[in-house]
Amino acid sequence: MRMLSDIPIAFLMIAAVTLVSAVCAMSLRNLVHCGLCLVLTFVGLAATYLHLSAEFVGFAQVLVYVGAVAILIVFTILLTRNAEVTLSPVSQSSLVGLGIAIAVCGSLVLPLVTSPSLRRLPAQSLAPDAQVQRIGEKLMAQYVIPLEALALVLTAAMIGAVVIAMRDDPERNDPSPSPQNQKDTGSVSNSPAGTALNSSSSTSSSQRP
Amino acid sequence: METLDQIFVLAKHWLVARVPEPLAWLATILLSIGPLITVFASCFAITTIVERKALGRIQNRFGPNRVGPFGLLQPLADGLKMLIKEDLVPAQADKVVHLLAPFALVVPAWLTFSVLPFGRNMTVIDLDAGLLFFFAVGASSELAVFMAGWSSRNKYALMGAMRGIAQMISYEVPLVLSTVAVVMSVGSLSLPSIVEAQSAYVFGMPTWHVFTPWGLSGFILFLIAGAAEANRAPFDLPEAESEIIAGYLTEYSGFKYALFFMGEYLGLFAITGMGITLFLGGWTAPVSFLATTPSWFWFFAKFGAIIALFIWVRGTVPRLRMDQLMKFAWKFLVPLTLVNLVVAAFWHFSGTWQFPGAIFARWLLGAGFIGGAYVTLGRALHTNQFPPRVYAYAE
Amino acid sequence: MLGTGLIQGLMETAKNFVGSYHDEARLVTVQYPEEKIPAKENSRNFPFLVYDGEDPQAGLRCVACQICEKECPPKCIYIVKSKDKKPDYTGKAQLYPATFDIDVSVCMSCQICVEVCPFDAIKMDQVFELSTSDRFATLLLKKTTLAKPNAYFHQIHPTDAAEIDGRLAEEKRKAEEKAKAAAAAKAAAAAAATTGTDPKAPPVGGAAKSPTN
Amino acid sequence: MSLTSTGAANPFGALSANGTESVQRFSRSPKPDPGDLGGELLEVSMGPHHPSTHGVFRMDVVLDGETVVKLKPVFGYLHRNHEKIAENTSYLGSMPYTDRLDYLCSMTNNWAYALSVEKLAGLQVPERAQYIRVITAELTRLLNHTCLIGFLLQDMGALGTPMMYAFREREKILDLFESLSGARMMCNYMRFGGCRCELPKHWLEQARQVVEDFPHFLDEFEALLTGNEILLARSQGVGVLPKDLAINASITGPMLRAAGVGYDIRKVDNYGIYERFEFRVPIGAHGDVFDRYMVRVLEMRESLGILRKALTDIPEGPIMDPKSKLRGFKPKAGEAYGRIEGPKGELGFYLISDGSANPFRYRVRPPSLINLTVLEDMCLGHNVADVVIILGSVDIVLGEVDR
Amino acid sequence: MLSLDQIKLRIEQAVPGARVELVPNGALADQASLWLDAAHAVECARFLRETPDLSFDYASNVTGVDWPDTTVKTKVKKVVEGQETDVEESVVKPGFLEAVYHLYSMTRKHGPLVIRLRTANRTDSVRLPSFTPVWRGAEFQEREIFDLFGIVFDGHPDLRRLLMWDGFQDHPMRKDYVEPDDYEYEPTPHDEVLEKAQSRAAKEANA
Repeated sequence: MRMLSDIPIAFLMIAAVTLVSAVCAMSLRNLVHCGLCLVLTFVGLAATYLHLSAEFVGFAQVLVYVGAVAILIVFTILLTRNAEVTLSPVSQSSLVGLGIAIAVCGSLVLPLVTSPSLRRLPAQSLAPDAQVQRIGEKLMAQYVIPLEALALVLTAAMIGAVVIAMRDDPERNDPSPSPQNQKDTGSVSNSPAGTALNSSSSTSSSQRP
Repeated sequence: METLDQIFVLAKHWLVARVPEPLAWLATILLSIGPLITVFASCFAITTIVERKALGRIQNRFGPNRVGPFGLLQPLADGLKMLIKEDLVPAQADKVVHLLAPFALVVPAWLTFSVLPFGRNMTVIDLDAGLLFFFAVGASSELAVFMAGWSSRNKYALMGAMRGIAQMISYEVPLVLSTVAVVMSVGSLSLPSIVEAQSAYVFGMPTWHVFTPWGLSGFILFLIAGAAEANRAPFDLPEAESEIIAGYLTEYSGFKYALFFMGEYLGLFAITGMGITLFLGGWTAPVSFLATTPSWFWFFAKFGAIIALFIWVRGTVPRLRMDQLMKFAWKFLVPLTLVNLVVAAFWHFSGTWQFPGAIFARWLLGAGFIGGAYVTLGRALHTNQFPPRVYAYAE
Repeated sequence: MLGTGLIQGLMETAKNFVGSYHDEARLVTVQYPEEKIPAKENSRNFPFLVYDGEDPQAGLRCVACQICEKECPPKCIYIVKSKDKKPDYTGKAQLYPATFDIDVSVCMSCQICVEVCPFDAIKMDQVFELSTSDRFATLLLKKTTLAKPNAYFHQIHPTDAAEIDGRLAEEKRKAEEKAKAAAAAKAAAAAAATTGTDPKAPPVGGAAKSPTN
Repeated sequence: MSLTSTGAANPFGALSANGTESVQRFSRSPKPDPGDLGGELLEVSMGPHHPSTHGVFRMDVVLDGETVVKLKPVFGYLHRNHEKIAENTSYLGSMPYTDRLDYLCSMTNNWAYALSVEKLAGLQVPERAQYIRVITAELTRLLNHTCLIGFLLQDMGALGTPMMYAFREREKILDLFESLSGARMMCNYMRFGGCRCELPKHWLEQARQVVEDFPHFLDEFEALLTGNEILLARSQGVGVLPKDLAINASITGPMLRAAGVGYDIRKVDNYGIYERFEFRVPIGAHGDVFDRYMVRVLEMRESLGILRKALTDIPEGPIMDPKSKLRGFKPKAGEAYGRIEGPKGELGFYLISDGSANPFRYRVRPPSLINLTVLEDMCLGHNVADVVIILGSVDIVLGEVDR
Repeated sequence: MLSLDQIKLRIEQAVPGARVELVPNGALADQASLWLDAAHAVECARFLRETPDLSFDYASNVTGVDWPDTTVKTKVKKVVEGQETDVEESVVKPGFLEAVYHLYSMTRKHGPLVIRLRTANRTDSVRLPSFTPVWRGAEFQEREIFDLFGIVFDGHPDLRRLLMWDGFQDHPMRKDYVEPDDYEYEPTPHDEVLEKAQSRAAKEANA
């Protein structure tokens, strides 16, 4: 067991999978495949957390990113017109993009490298530190205000989503254009069976040339 | 009795001790996973035959009774048939995703069993955040459904996948919320400690969570949401045969279909095992004088009872419609689980009440609150207010 | 209240579940190859040809009148008339079917051939285990397969068979009387004329057989 | 059974409150509005081997999400030109073919055809045969309605339990038919001017036993279904058929009565001897799937009343008109339309005779087909799941739809 | 219900110019029918539907009938070679297609009223007005007539084949329809189909 943890084979494997799938997520043609690779990236990240004995964060990563975010992404892709993108993978602005990517990466890596935490000795035992109960206590005591603020933002976002979704309904059910439609297309509009007949015949007439 | 209770644990230790030291870790892993897979795979086989026979009896038929004595070898025959069947993949299908989908369902389903305590000291990995692990892994089954539905290039499969994902996401909320009450009351996400918390006896009766107002309603809510999560009737819309053929399974055949089939049953078993662990005292015996009987026996006895309940319900009810399903989740189950949380908190804090008859007062208040919410929310579901109908006769 | 109807339904299915173990009326399945429901007297499946006496071909009641062939709605009967004649049960010389085929893969068991047959020669069988692996050859029943004794007819449709036997016996009796009368008259005429040298024997006797049973 | 039957309130509500609203919902302009989030429409071909189209029936459905915006039924997969076959065969030869129209209800098919030919040829049906016809027709109605409810629940996703119960009871009626006519489904029992054969011994007692047991079964069936919240939620407010449209579209049978029109040919035409029986015609007020279900249940209870009376009153006597003949049946030139209240609606046969042995024109008025006229109207704005149960509640048999 | 003569009179009063003819029925006196002329048929139909005391709101059975050309042999007295003799002369009576509607009233519970429409011939002039705008119940049945008999209904909202497939050419319910040889393509024990096909092929080869 010691040998395994001495040589970070596991870490290297996880990292490789994560990176490769991340690259695939960017470069594959098929959007759904991209989405699925992204899922793999998330899983790899979760595995990294687990490897660092951060159980809770790892599971939370899976639950939130694989269980919710990734599903949302693929669901969105599913509902779009075409999953196959015909654009060339390298566009004109790729150089600009590369520059931005390097800049972002640098700004993330630099503080990490200069961080004093790297020079700190690893704790004797990592597990007790990451205990769920302690996370909970910290969240509910020390970080209660950020937590509540986050909750508020998310609630606001949810209400916003609901409002957007609701506005769709009255437009769709707007009855005002339908009588016109019936008169315009109903070739048998003088039929006497009432509105229901009229509207149905409009459906059948609408598909005739 | 003690030995019988721990017989599997002792056997494992005995076997591991026989293995050379450098390979002991491998032996431990294999001896944990092997029995798990064997036991639940046979549970799957037994459940299929029992379900078919029980449904047959419910429908006044015999059910399968030709293969082997009383038809008990039917699962073997079915399995063999599935194995040797031609594996059809649609020409337009995304073949890689189509192939991976069943595995994406079955592997997480197996993983969920690793945190369930099947008996005293019988948990494969006692994770500190076991409950979280359970839901995290369980959530990835949605992905499998999506992969199956999308890769098949079939409209029915796509509709099935859309239904499936929407349903699973929606029902995950009440499912998790109903377990939060337990976590609140126990104060741990570790499943063995949740069972331990229910293992005491008062006057010879167990202190299972289901014997509290919030526990009872939580248990029922958990079962309902769990049935939806596992695509069981009346929430089997993603595979609604009469509407969308077989949903996301439409283009699957042979062994891949069998894997899917197994994955779904494993999901049901996982939900059942979790329900038992959280609310029915896990492996604890139902009365104190039986406490010395093997713990794993009680786990599987409860397991069988819950599965029977699922079969019974499946034999009785028709299927809901998609919008009704959603409405039921968001307008009924979620509010009710939230109310349940409040009641659980009330129960927790009123535990200190000392006056005579306190237990009745607590019960009355808790049950009244939940019952009131149930009736109110049930009424609120009558959005269109169809009155009871009276039928007239002509002339 | 929400859920009461569901619980009522669950009780109903539970009742049926338990009932299927002890209540005959609830578990109606018959385990087919081992058990069989006794055929009802009126049951019909495919037609067969009735013969009287011992010889299946000689005793066929069918006179190849081809009415059934004409009336058969799906046209599954195929008859070729014989070139010669043979006497029937009343002793009258009749044609007989040289070929009589029924294609039971076409037959729809409607019983119209039975109804229109003026000679009570074709009747409905109750055999239904006729499945074969060959659609064409084995399901085309020939005259030899179709011919079944009157005793068999009695066995499967006793009421019908008894009535028909009675009628046939009556007809035969009448025919015999008539033949006798004719013979007597002829003899009388011959005697009166005393010129006849070779009065033909009336076609009584011969292959005419009384119906068995 | 009390005078009225009630269903509990709908706990889930429906997608749309009534049919008109759903129709309006459809008739939005084909071009998407700028604010409209509606995506691509999905065209799905439901059938011809979809599990719940009751045979080889196809619906070309256009879906917006899961909402139906267009539905075109496609027929003819089981077309065998029954009418042409009948014009090339004798009058009698068509009788067994009528069994195969609506293969659940061969007795009523027989009766409708026999009735038309009797009108054409001016034959009288003896009293006893009339009673037998009523008994077999009402038994057929029981059989058809129980099976239909079973199928409907199957479409609703009830895993066959109601269907198996229905089939268990159907079995008893089929046994009666077998001992009477020799065949369970393809009875071919009635003849022009009467019935083919006399009732077997003890048949009336057996039939009485079946009729006595049936209410018990119906009670059980209703306990399982009528109060079931899921059934109520699924069926109430779904597939509403307005009264005017129902009349105008020539809808007949339980579907028409569920829409609130009390038109029952047994009452209107008084064919056979129906004027001797007291029975009521249940009508629905909403015209939705639940009403169609309940009207059928109530109709079965009325049929039981007719059966009880018929089984006690049946007289002795001949069962065939002596004038009728099997061979060489040639009615004089002319035409006749005869119709009966079949379990699925008005089943009529229109015959033109030119004096020969074969009908010059033979026409079946198929209630199953004509009741499908309004399928699209009922389905628009509803879900795919609703389409299936609406089709189930129409009660079609493809043998009759396609002929 | 009014008698057919009365209804005929009422229609003629209500719809000016309409030609209504009574067609007797040899078998069933009370099911005689009215023959409406195609030009005014829809108006007449609407009148029948909307007049309160008639209110034929229910078109029960709608069907087609094919009356093929008939050869009527009549004996005509002719002077042949100065002698008056009876000469048989065959006159071809042109056939026609017919649409028959059986109307009932659901509100007044009477019926049937049988009305017929006739085309001019069976070949090129086969158009009739559609009653679907008046009675929706005629929709599928008129489609079926169009399919099986080949009557084209003007004003039908969705006139497509109903039972046969779209690419099908002929009208199978017509009396002169010839079924194709490969009607039953599987060998039957008596090989009738094969013989038929061979004889047909031989005939075609000769021609």
